[in-house]
Amino acid sequence: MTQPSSPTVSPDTADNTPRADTAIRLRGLYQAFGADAVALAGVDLDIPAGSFFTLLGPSGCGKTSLLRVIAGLDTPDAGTLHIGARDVTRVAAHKRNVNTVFQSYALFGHLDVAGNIGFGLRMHGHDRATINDRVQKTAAFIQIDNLLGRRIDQLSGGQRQRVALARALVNEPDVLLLDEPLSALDAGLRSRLQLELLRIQRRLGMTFVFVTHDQDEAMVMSDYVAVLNEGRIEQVGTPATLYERPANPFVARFMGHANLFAIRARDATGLTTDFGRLAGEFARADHVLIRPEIMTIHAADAPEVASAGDNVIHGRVRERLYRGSRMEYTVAAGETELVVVDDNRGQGMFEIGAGVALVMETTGVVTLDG
Amino acid sequence: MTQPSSPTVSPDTADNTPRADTAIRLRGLYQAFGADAVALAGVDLDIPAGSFFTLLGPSGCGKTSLLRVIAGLDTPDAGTLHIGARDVTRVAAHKRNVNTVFQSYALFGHLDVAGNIGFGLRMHGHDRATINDRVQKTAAFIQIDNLLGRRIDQLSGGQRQRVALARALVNEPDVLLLDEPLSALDAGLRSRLQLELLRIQRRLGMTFVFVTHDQDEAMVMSDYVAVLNEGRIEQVGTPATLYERPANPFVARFMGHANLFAIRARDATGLTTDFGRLAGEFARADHVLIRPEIMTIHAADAPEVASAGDNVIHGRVRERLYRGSRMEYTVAAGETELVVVDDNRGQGMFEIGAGVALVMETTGVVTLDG
Amino acid sequence: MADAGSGKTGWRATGHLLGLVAPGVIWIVVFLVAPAAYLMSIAFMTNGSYGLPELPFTWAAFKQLAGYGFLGWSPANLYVVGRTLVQTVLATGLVVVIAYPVAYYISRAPARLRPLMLLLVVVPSWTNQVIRAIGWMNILAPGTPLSDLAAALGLISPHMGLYPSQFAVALGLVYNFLPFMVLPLYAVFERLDTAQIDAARDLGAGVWGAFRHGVLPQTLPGLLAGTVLVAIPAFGMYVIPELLGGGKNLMLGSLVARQFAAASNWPFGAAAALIMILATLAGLVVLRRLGRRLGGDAGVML
Amino acid sequence: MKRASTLTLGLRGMWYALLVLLYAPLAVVVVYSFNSVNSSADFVGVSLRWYRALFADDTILAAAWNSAVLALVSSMLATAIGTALGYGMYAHRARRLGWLIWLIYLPIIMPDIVYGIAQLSFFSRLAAATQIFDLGLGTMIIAHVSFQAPFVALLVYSRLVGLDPRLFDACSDLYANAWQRARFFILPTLQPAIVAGFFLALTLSIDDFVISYFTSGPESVTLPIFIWSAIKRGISPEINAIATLMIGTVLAAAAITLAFQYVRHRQSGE
Amino acid sequence: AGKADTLYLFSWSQYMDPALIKAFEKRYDVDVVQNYYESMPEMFAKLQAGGAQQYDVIVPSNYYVPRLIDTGLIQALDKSKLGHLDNIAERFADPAYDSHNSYTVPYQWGDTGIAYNTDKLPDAPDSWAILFDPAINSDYPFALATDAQVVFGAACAWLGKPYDCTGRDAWKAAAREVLATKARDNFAAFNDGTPVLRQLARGNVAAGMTFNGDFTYYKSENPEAFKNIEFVVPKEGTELWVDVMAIPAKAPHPDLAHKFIDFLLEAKNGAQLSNHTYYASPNAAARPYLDDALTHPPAQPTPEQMKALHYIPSLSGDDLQFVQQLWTEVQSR
Ligand SMILES: Nc1ncnc2c1ncn2[C@@H]1O[C@H](COP(=O)(O)OP(=O)(O)OP(=O)(O)O)[C@@H](O)[C@H]1O
Ligand SMILES: Nc1ncnc2c1ncn2[C@@H]1O[C@H](COP(=O)(O)OP(=O)(O)OP(=O)(O)O)[C@@H](O)[C@H]1O
Ligand SMILES: NCCCCN
Ligand SMILES: [Mg+2]
Ligand SMILES: [Mg+2]
Repeated sequence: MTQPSSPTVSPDTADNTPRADTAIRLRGLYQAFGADAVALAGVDLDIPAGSFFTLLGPSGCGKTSLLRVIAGLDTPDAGTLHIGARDVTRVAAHKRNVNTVFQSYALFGHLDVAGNIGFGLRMHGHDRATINDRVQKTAAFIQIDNLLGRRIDQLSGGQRQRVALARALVNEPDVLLLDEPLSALDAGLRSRLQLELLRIQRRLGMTFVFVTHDQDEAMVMSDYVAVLNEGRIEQVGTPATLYERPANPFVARFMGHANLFAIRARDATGLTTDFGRLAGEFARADHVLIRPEIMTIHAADAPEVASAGDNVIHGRVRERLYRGSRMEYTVAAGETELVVVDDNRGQGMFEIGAGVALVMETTGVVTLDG
Repeated sequence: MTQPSSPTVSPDTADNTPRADTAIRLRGLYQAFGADAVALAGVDLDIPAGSFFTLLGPSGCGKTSLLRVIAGLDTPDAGTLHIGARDVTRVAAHKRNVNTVFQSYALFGHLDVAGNIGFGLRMHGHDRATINDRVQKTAAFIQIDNLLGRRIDQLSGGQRQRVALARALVNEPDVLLLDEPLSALDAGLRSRLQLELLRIQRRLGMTFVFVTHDQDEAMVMSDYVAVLNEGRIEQVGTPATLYERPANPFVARFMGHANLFAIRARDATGLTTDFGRLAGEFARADHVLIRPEIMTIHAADAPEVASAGDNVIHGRVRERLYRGSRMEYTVAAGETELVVVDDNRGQGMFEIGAGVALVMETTGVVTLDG
Repeated sequence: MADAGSGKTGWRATGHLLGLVAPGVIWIVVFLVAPAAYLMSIAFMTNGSYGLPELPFTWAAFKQLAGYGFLGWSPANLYVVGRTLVQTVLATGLVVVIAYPVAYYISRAPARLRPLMLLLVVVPSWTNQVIRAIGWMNILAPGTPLSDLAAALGLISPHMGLYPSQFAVALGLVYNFLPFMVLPLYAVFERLDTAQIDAARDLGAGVWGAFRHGVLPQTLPGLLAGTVLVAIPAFGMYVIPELLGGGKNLMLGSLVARQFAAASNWPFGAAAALIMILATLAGLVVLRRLGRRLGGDAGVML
Repeated sequence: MKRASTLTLGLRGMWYALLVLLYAPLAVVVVYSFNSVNSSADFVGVSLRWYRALFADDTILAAAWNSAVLALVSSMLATAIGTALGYGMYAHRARRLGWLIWLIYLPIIMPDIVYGIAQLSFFSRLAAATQIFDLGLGTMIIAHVSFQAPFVALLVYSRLVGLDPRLFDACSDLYANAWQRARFFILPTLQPAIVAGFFLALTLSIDDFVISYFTSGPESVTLPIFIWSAIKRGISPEINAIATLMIGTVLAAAAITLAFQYVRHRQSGE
Repeated sequence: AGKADTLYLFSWSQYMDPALIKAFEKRYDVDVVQNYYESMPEMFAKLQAGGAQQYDVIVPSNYYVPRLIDTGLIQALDKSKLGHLDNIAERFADPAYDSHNSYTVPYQWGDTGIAYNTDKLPDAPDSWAILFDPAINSDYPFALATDAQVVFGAACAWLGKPYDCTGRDAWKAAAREVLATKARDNFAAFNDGTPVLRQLARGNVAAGMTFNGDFTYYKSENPEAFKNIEFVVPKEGTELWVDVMAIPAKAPHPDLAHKFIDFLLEAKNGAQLSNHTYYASPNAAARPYLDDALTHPPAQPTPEQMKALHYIPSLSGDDLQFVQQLWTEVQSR
């Protein structure tokens, strides 16, 4: 569990740089629902203030449970939780300065848009004028001020998402929690709203804790990502760290790497794997990870292959998928298969069954344990 | 409306090569629901036997209407329809040798899996032994023979899809129609089932008419794609043809090209566009299309830029998205923006606001009318 | 305050639960379960010389119910049960036959007309059941056009009316319960998946096959819910047989009522009531089972 | 689609036939209430004499008053009790409350006649012993509430089950304490179900005859009981007149309901 | 409303002069609430089911008095509160059903006969044949009463036995006769005496069992509708009844109840009652004030008819159970 020192993705403008302090500090969080449903199995985590922080993991890994503990909707069985400097482990939800954007938004159907956005202020007993004013300002910021009089069922999915966001933001919480706010949307809307969410976070400089099970989404949006698995944190880091230096096979597979192989043997000159030998000097490890981008595909008898030196893998095209801008080949080599991507920059294609050679830059090869 | 002479993607094995004859011939199909809802506005189409043929288009363009006419579930207002050599325009659905896999599968909840698969055979009056036998064989082929006794509500989405497929295939139709059979599934399952469907089609050599509104899906799966728009066919061709040589801006945009620009002026040495000039000899046309893959991104002062010659576009990074294997940049140039993709092969990244140069291979630039 | 979403329990949660449900539970237990239990206990008491229950406990009332009385064995009670069952089945069947196409028709009507159409079906049941019976008494009495027509057709003897009669009872039951079948059927028709009809046709089914496999199975949950709402109250119906039947061919409800409201034999009446409840429960269990077997989700049924 | 027209025609015919079936009995009641003679075979002339008789009769006016009191009081009580019951069942649905459902189904499935007689025998015994459960408006209200409340509870419960459970979390997350949650979320959200429950209770009360009949006392005659005993005394046009007034009230209620539905529909927009 | 007290009167329908109620209300500044029944079994059931503590005055017929006393449903009268007891005619002073009028005071008396439509049944004899003989009425709807003993008595008389027949064989024979009659096509319904008159007027039935006074009352009220309706006292014998006033055991206002009974015992009030209902009065002192109509048939049967009139026997125990089972049987088949 490495905690990175600085984000790799820089923010939009200078004054919104993530603050150095910690917004949320979790220690030894444990939560179980009955004997065999352990949702959180001891979570330690520091979430830097002002960052876009993502909890990523497969379904049932404990993402929602963690978020609910932070929001105060559930009390953990063990462990402590600080928001800023304050220990809020036993503080009720409605007394925490944290707000949530729920998965399907959980907007109040009996209130109009303005009523929804102003709900938190109303509960805090603000007067009508203040509420109207702040609702108006927040709505304008999120660009939904023209919708304030609408009923919830008159809104589109994207509009609802914005209302849910405004309803949380208007309270100026220390931390905004977002539980898969995009998972119910179709692909087009989803990628538009990803961008919008990111821009809003950048402009406000507020800490966002974002939950998703989609690694692509996590990568596009986050300053930091924590990968969860079975109630534990597998790795924390920037998207690039997770993609390029996964700490273990679980993270590697979850980040979409198909070419992960157990190392059978290792000696001074290289490794033996399922697809054959790999020459070079590698650290002692269990697995080797070869990202598709570090390989190029060539005809078996192409001149580049001869000049490429040691690290060439020979194989046969088993399958190929045309994806417009690129072609995805599945190549059978040794006892296994590798996936390699070729961009369609005018060169020819390889037929299924054709013999090919994959040329690899050894510097891009990653070894990992676990 | 060009009809390609041969598929570019070759099939798995020799004997499943698409047959040269035409499975379905549509002429002048017209269908309206009331005065202003014209679903099919005159469709002429030949679907080659044995091909995986996809109808692609935005919602409401008439895909389902066309499929229903082929299935015989609706009768067209005008036009003719041949399946093989037979004119079936006025033949009732249950007398056509065509079967459909419906969007949400439309499985019969009151029958178990075996009952569903055997339904068509039962309606055709086959005896029990024949039905059992053929259901068993088809189920084995689709690898759901272990599910035969299950109730439909005990199946997962992917299993349902296979049952729906088996229910249609067991009748050995001349043509199998599939109406967005994958659109209800989540991304992971979807791409697995895409492959599976493709393999089944290849093994059977049957004509598949597949409907989708997802260009990625269409590209991955199809021998030929027909792009529909407002009840008309905009273009028919192989995926590569559509992607690389779209017939008009509608097709280009629908195939996911962001870099499409109107041509302002044209002279002997090049074109003037929104982002600036483009040198080279181009045919007279309205639009120019620059696919992201034909550009490479460089620092404004990089040596490659100086040596690249004329076709260099200077701009400034406006936005960038980290996608693991690649980085997607939006670059502001002239009065517009271009999208360019850089694969993450170890080189550095460009910060937002950085000045960059896009180097282009002019041979990849496409011009089009409309 | 217990969390509406959480499954955690504790003393405060228990207090919260009791605060909410206790009034309702106590009300029903004290004012319905206790009376019902008392009534059931009456069934096992001795009939006093003027019809009131007395100790000791005996089976006498059930013996009488089984047909054993001062006259030896008599099938009279079987007549009553048989008549009640026939009327129930007949009325339910007729209601289905009428409600099924009507519910379908409403579900296919333009969306803005549907609330009006449903309301038109339901409104008569907002009046009191006694008033609905009066209407039929007016229409079916001797000398009315309908009665004269029936007499002319030879369906009834001349000078007689269609009311009072078993026919009037059946008609009254159908009229009374029609809305209770239309509503659940409408609900299933409204979300009918027409793709299943297409699928059946696509797979070679003709009109009947498309209905049998594409429509009927989808509507079964509504059909069963409607049957529960119609058959069970029809089986226990009192007002309509009493008013439209002329009191000459008793049904179970009247048989029970008379033991308390006229003939005075409380234990016998209570025993008959017990049988009614058991028959109702049995019917409900059977229908629920059937519903589950036929794939309706549990929520559809009562 | 083009061939379905015979089917459509048949269905339309059936629909109109059904309307005749549904409304003919009511129409006949209305028409005969204006008949100047007491006969169901002949309609001799139009007259208001039965209405005059009606408004002159104290008993009928008292019965109308009793009906209104019974319906309104029982419906309000049942709505309060049923709403609490439905919400309690929902809020604690994680517990084993299956038995509660049977308690709620019991009044729904119990035949009216058994229901009424059970309460008659019970209350009359209780009254003989305690003098407090004398049959009358009180016992009628008690009886009505006992069968109305379960329906209200089911309506409220099904409304709650249809809600996103995260809405409750959203309340806490937006700083509402338990009371604020009840006041600003639960009650307003349940309002349509509560209103519907109240009207359902009202219709059930108005439709009931049997249970009222067996739990009524000398001074608690309601319109249906009055009409029933009038029928037992031989049907008369006066009864048609009372019935006509009740039908008129119901039709007015229906019109109002419909107007509300359309207004709501319009508000929710297309 | 607003009055000092309320008297709950539970009586046959169409059996009271509203003016008398008004007078009583006025004299004692009370309200009178009336409830009605159409038959003795109905009254008895209501009384058993809580009525005994809700009504102040009831008006049962002679044959139900012993069982009301037996079951403790009525209380002994406090004769000190009944100043006009002496007005009762001698014939009614010590009746068999209630010796020395310890529990009851006679109200009115009359007989049960047949009313029928002379247009539809022009040849009707003064006999139960109107109801029981298909040859007399083969086509027109007709009704029987709902009280077992009333109907069985009629069947007994028709079968040649006395109207007040007793014994299981007699009752079984009567039940068979009723069953056979019920099975006839033109049997319409079981209707009580007062309601059946309205059914007759409306044309719903052509014949039914009813009471002499009610018949006369309706006929005089509405001569047009009743012009074709006649009343006969069957020659085979029929019921003579005396209706009496009694106070339920737990009547809420026994004092007022006594006042009410005594009020009706007053000569003029007794006469006013009979003048209104057309039933004979058991009140000797009332005689001078009675209308002429009450001195001849049908209100006052001829001496010859008198001979054929019988009280219905008071039953209890197994005999009562037997008759009731038989009656349930008749209605169930
Ligand atoms: N109220 C509960 N009762 C019992 N088990 C629960 C409860 N809430 C969560 N769990 C269990 O705890 C584990 C973690 O659940 P959680 O909802 O946190 O997962 P998640 O990562 O949010 O999954 P998803 O992506 O599907 O939303 C799961 O195994 C789940 O079944
Ligand atoms: N039964 C119908 N009645 C009226 N209009 C219809 C009907 N069926 C289709 N249409 C109209 O015809 C046009 C084409 O519809 P169709 O269902 O074929 O589109 P589609 O391409 O399948 O869209 P989608 O991707 O949303 O399924 C649409 O404008 C639609 O509204
Ligand atoms: N209407 C009064 C009838 C009395 C019979 N005993
Ligand atoms: Mg979750
Ligand atoms: Mg479609």
